[in-house]
Amino acid sequence: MEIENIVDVENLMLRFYTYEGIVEALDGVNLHIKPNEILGVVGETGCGKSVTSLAILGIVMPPGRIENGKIIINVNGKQIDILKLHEEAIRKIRGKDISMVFQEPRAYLNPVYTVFDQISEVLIEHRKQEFINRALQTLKNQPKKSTITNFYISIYEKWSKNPNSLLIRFLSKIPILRRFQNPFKKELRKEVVQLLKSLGMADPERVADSYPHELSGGMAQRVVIAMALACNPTLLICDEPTTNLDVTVQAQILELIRALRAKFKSSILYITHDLGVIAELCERVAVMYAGNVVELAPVIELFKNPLHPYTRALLESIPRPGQPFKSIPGIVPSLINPPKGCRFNERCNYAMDICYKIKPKFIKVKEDHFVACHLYGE
Amino acid sequence: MSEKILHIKSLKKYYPVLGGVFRRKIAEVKAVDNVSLEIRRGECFGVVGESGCGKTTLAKTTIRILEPTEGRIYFNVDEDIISKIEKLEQNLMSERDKKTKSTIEAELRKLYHQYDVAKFKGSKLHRLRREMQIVYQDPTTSLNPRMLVKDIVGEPLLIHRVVEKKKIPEKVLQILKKVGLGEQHLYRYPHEFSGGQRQRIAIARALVLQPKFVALDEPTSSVDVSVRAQLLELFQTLQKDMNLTYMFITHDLNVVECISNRVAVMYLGKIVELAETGKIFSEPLHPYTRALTESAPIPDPTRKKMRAPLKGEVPSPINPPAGCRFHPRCPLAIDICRSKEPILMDAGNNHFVACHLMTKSTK
Amino acid sequence: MFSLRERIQKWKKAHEVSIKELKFILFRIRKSPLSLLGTFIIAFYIIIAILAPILAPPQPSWDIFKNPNPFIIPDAYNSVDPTPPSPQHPFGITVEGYDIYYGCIWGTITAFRVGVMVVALSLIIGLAVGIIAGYYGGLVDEILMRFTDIIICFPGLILAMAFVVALPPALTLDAPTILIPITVVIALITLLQFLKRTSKRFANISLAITLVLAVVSALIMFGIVPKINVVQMPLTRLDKVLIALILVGWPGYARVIRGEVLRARSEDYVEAAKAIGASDSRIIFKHIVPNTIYPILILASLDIGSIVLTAAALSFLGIGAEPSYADWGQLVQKCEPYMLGVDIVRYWYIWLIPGAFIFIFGLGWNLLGDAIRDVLDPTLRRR
Amino acid sequence: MGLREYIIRRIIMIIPIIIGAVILIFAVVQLIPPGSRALLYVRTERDLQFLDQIIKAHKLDASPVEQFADWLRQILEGNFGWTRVGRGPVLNVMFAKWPATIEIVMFAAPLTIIFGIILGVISAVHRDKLPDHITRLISIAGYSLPSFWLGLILLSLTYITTGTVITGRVSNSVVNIVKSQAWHTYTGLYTIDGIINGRFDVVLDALKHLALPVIVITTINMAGIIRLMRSSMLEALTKNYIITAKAKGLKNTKVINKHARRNALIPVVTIAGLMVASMLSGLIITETVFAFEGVGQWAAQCATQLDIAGVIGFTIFTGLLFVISNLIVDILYAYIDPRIRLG
Repeated sequence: MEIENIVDVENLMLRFYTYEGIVEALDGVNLHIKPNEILGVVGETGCGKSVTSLAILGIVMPPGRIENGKIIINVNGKQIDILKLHEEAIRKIRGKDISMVFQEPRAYLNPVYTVFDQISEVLIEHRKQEFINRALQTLKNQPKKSTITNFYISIYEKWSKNPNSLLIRFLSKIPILRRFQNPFKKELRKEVVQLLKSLGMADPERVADSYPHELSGGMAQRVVIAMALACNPTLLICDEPTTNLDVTVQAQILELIRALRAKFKSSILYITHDLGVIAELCERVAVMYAGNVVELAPVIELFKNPLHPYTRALLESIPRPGQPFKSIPGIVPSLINPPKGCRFNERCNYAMDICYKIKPKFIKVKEDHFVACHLYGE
Repeated sequence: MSEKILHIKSLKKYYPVLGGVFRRKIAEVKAVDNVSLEIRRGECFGVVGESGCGKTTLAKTTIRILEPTEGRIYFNVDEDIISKIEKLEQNLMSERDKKTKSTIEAELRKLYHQYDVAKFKGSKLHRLRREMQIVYQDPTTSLNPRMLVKDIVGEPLLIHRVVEKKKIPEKVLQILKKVGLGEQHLYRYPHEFSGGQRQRIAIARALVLQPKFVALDEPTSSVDVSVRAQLLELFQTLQKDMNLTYMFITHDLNVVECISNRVAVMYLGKIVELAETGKIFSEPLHPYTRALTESAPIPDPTRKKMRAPLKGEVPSPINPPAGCRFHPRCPLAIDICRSKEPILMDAGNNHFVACHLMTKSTK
Repeated sequence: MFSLRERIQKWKKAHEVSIKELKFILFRIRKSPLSLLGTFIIAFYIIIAILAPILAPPQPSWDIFKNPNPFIIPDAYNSVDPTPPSPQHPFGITVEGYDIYYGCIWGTITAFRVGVMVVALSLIIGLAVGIIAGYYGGLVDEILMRFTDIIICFPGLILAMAFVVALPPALTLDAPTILIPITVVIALITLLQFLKRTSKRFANISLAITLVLAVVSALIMFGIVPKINVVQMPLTRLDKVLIALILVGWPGYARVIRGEVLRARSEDYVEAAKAIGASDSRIIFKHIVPNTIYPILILASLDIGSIVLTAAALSFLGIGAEPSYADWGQLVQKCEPYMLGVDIVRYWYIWLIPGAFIFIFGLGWNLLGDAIRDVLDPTLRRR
Repeated sequence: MGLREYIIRRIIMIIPIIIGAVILIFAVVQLIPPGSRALLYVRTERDLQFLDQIIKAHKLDASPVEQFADWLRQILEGNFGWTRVGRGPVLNVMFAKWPATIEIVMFAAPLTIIFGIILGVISAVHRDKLPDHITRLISIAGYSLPSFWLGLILLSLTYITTGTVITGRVSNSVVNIVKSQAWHTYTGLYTIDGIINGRFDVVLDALKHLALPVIVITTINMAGIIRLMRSSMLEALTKNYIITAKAKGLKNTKVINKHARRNALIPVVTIAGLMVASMLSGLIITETVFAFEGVGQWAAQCATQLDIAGVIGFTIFTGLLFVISNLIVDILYAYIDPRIRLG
C-alpha cells in the first residue's frame, strides 16, 4: 500500500517563532494522497491546511521552521523525502511534478508582467530542452532557407546540446542580438495559447498579452491554473481557489478541475472550508483541526457516519432549512500554548480524562478510514 | 401601527465614474437601479446576489449611510399617508394648469420633508439613526481597535443622550448579556476576542438603542461554519425579544434559505425575483435564480449534481447590457430580452419575477 | 474616591494597546544593534546638555542679571589666528578668540532647542492642515494640498535660505493683522455648523463670538480704536532660522498625516460611527486621531537630527546664529577665511570638532529613526 | 484613464503650482524693506546709483497688488535683478556658472542611483543580517553627514597623502589652455569639451578636480534611495506573487531579481527624479568647500552677502527645475507601471 501513494506526510511538526511566542501550527500531520484521485482537506481558519500544502512544496514562510516529520514524494518511480532534499533538487520538482493554485487569483499574479511572460516562465524553467528542439524542427522544415535561418539552425543545434550555455545566455541579454530567440518564443507562444484554449478561455490571444489587472476573477484563476498545469504535474494542490469567486463562476472552475483531472491523469489536493464543495468534488476527505488531521475517509463514508466528534459536530453545524441551528460551543484553542492531549478536548462532549493527557494517535479503524481519537483507541 | 414597516419606491443609487483630463463625469455605475420593495414588521427579508449586484449599496442607501440619487423611502409610515402621497403624485402628473400644480407640489414637498427618509437632513436624520442600524461583514475592521468594549457599545447611548451618563455602563452590560457576552468582557479590546465574539460586540453596538430595523450586511460570511450557526441562532432570538425587522444581505444561498421569510434575488442593480423563501428554492422562475440554486454546492455527496454551469461572468455595471441585463448569459434568451427591459410583475400569489418569458406564459 | 493605584490601573487599561505597541518597539530596538548605538548617542548628548553649566561654567558665572545669556561664548583674548588645543582650552580657540570647547558644550543645548522647537511647531501646523484636508476632502483638501505642494516644490535648504535672508529684523504684528484671520476662521466654523445641524447650543456660541470679533476689528479698521502693535518681537538671527525651518518643515508632515487620515477614513469603523450618528468632531478625535497619530508623532520626533543638520548648513553659509552665539554651525563657519588655502588643514580643529558634534548628533537620531520606521511600517511589521 | 489623459492632467496640474510658487516668492520678497528690494529691478551697472528713482518708478512702496503685476512682467522679460556678487544680471550670471554644476550632477546622479539600488537590494535580501546592518549604517551615516564636514575631511586626507589641496574646477595650468584661442568651448563642460578638442590632459585634470565633490554628493544623496529601495523591496517580497514564483520552481535569485526588483523599482523612480533636483541644496555647500565656480557657490556667496536679487533669482530657478523634474518623474512613473499605463 505504501508504494502507491504519490505523497506521504508522516507526523509533520511545524512551529512559527513569533514575537508573542512559539505558534505550534502543525502538530503531527499525517496524510497520504493516492495517484489520480481528488483528496479534499477541510477545516476551519487556523487549522493549518494552507501551511501543510506549502510544506509539501517545500516552501516554509519565515518565521516558520519544520521541527520533524517526513514528506515522501513518489515521483517517476523514486521515493524522496522533500525535507531532506537541498534547494536545487526541490526546485526541479516544484512546478513540474507538483504545482499549486491559490486563493485570490489577481494577488498571486505579478502585476507588471503579461500573462504570456508568467506562463512561459514555467515552460522555460522545466521544458526548455523540448522547446529548443521544437524550434529547431520548425526551422529545419522551413521550405526556403535564407542565410539567417541556417545561422539560426546552427545556433539552435549548439543550444540544444547545452541548454544553459554561458554564451547563449550572454547573447540573449544584448538587445539586437537576442532576436535569435524569436523562433523559440514563437513555440512558447503556441504552447501558451493552446493551454489557455484548453482551459476554456474565450479569446486566448488577447488574454496572453494582457496584464493581470485587466482580467476578471474567473479568467485570472484560469491563468493561474494554466500556469500550474503547464508541465502536467502528477499532483495539483488547490488552496481554496474558488472562495473569492461568485457561485456561478465557482461552478465553472469546479467543472474545469474535474475535467482536467481526467485529461492530465494528475491527482488533486483540494483545500477548502466549504463542506458543499467537498461533497461535490472530492473522493476522499481529510478533516483538520488546530494543526492536525483528525479524520481521513472516503467522502460518502465520512458524511454518512463520521467517527471523530469534531467531524460529527461540523457536519451538524451546517444550517439546514427547518431544523434548529446546532453549533460547536467554545472557540478554537490558541496555538501559542495549546492544551495538552487532544486539542479538541474542551469543546468535545465525549471528552475523557485521557483526552486531557495523551495525544490520540492516527490509527486505521476501517478500510481506508483513519481517525485520531481515544474513543477508537486500543 | 401599519403591517409594513418599510416602503422603498423606485430607489436609484448611481456612482459617477470620473475620467478624462478634467475628471468630468464620463459614465455612471448604476449600483442600485430602480428598486421597489416593501418589508413587513418583524420579518427577516433576505437579499441574495453575486458580487457587484448592488445588495450592499441597497442596504446602506436604505438606512441613509449613502445618499440615494433618486427614489422614496418611507419608514414607519401609515399606509394611508403613503397612498395619499401617491395619489398626489398621480394627479401632479395629470394636472395641466400651473397654479394647482404648484399647490400640489408645495403640499408634496411638505409631506416628503416629513415622511420621506431619502430627503431627511440634520436633526431628522440624527433621530432616524436611533431606529435604523447596520451590522458589517468583517468584525475586525468594523470595531475601533483602540476602544474598550464598554466604550464601543456605550458610544451610541452617549451620542443620543438617551440615558444619563451614570446609567450607561448598566445599559451596556444589559445588552452585552443579551448577545451572550458578560461582565468580564467590558474592559477588553477587540483584538482580544475571536471572530464570533467580535461580531457579537458589533451586534450589541447596533441594538443598544433598541432600533426597529437592522440591516445585516453578510454578518456571517467572515466567520467559520461552527460559529456561523451560533450567530444565526442569536439573530433569531434577538428578533423575537426586541421585535426587530432584518434586511439580511448575503451571497450564501444556504444561509438565506434557513433564516429569511422572503428572499429578493438581485442581478446588476435590479431585483429579478422576489418571493417566499420556500417558493424561491423549490420552484425558482427566473433563469438566473435557477442557475444560482443549481450551482450552489450541496453538502451531501449522495445528491451529486451533474449540470452545465452558467457561461461567462457578471458584466461590468458601468455599461450594463441593453434590455434584460441577464440576456448575454441566459440560456433561454430570446430577441425581446435583448431589446425590452422586463419589469418586476406578480406571476401568481405574490411571487414577483422580472422576466418576459415567465410573466407572459407561466412555465 | 479612587486610590492612586486604582487610577494608574485604569489609565494603564485605557492605553493598553499603545503600551503594548511601545513594548514591541522597545523589544525590536533592543534587538537591532544600530538602534542601540543610536539610543546610546542621544543619551550621551542629553547628559552633555544637562551637565553643560558644570562642564563649561560660563565666565562670569551665569546669573540672570549680569550674564543672562549663557549662550554667548566669552572671548578668552583677541588672538589673531586660532591656537591649537591646549589644557585650558581642550578644543582650541577660533580666530576671534572663541573657545570651541565652550561653544560645543552649550551648542548641544542650542541643537536640542532648535530641533525640538521646529519639530513641535511644524507638527502642530502639519496636524491641523493634514487632519482637515484628509477628513473633509473635496475643495478644502484640494486648496490645502495645492498650497503644501507649492512649498514642497522648493528644495528645503534653498527656501529656508530665502526666508532667512528676507525676514525683517523685527516682526511687528499689529491688532488687525491678528484679529481679521481669527474672525474669518470662526465665521467659517459657525457656517459649517449651521450646514451640518450639530446641536444648536454650540452653534449659537460660536455665532456670538464671530459677531463680537467682527465688531472689534471693524472699530480698529476705522481707526476709532488705535492700531496698537500687539506683538513687537525683535527677531534674533536664530529666531529667523527657526521660523524658516518651520515654514519649510510643516508641509512634509501635513502630507504624511493627510495620507494616514485618508487611509483611516476608509475603514469600516468610521462608517459604523457615522451610522450611529456620531458628529464629525467626535469621529475625528475619538476614532481617526487615536489610530493614526502615534506612529507619526514618533517618526516626526526623530527628524530632529536632519533639522539640526540643515540649521548647521545655514550657519555655515553665514546666515545662521550670531557670530558669538554658542552654535555648532557657527563655530564651523569660523574656518571660512581659511577655506581656499592650506591653512584649512593646519587649523583642522576649528571645523573638525564642531563638525563631528553635528555629524554624531544627526547619526544618533537617524539611526533610531530608521529602526523605528522599520518597526512601525505596517507592511514590514512581522510579529 | 489611459496614459495620454494622465500626462495632460499632470501638465495642467503644474500651472497652479507654478503660479502659487511665484506668489509665494513674491510674498517673501514683500517682507524685505523697499530699499533693498529695488535691487530686483536694476538692469545695468549704472542703475545702481539711482536706486531711489527705481523705487518710485516701480512703485515699490505702494500696495503689493500693483507691484505684483509689474514684478511679474520683469520676471517674464528675464530681468531677475542685479547681483552684486556676480556683478551682472542674475540670469546671465546663472547661465554662465551653470555648466560647472551640471558637470557634477552629470557624474553624481547616475552613481547615486546605481549604488542606491544595488545596496538597497542587498540590505533588503539579507534583512537583519550583517550586510543589512552595514549598508544601513553607511546609508544613515551618509544621510546625517554635514556636506561641508565630509568635504573638508576629504580635502585634508588628500592634502596629507598627496601634499596638494585640490580645489577649483581645473588647476591653473589648464586654465590658461582653456583661455587660449585654440580652445573652443561647445558645452562649457570641461570634460566633454576636452574630448571634443582632443586635449585629454584637460579632461584628466577636470576629472581629478571633480572626484571629491562627486564623492561627497553621492554619499549624501545615496541614503534616501537605499532606504526607499530597501523598504519597497521588503514590501514586494511579502507579496503573494513571490510565493507563486517560488511555487513555479524558479531559482531564488531569479525570484528576487526578476519579480521582486521590477515591482520595487517603480517607487524608486519617483524619488530618483526628485533627488536629482534636490542635489542642488547639497551643491551649494559642496561647491563653497571645494571652491568650485558653479551656481551653488554663487548662491552661497549671495546668501552670505545678503544679496537679495541673487537669492530670490536662484530660488525661482530651482523651484521651476524641481517642478519640471517632478512632471518628468510622474510621466516616467505612469509609463513604467502598466496599471496606470493601460488605465
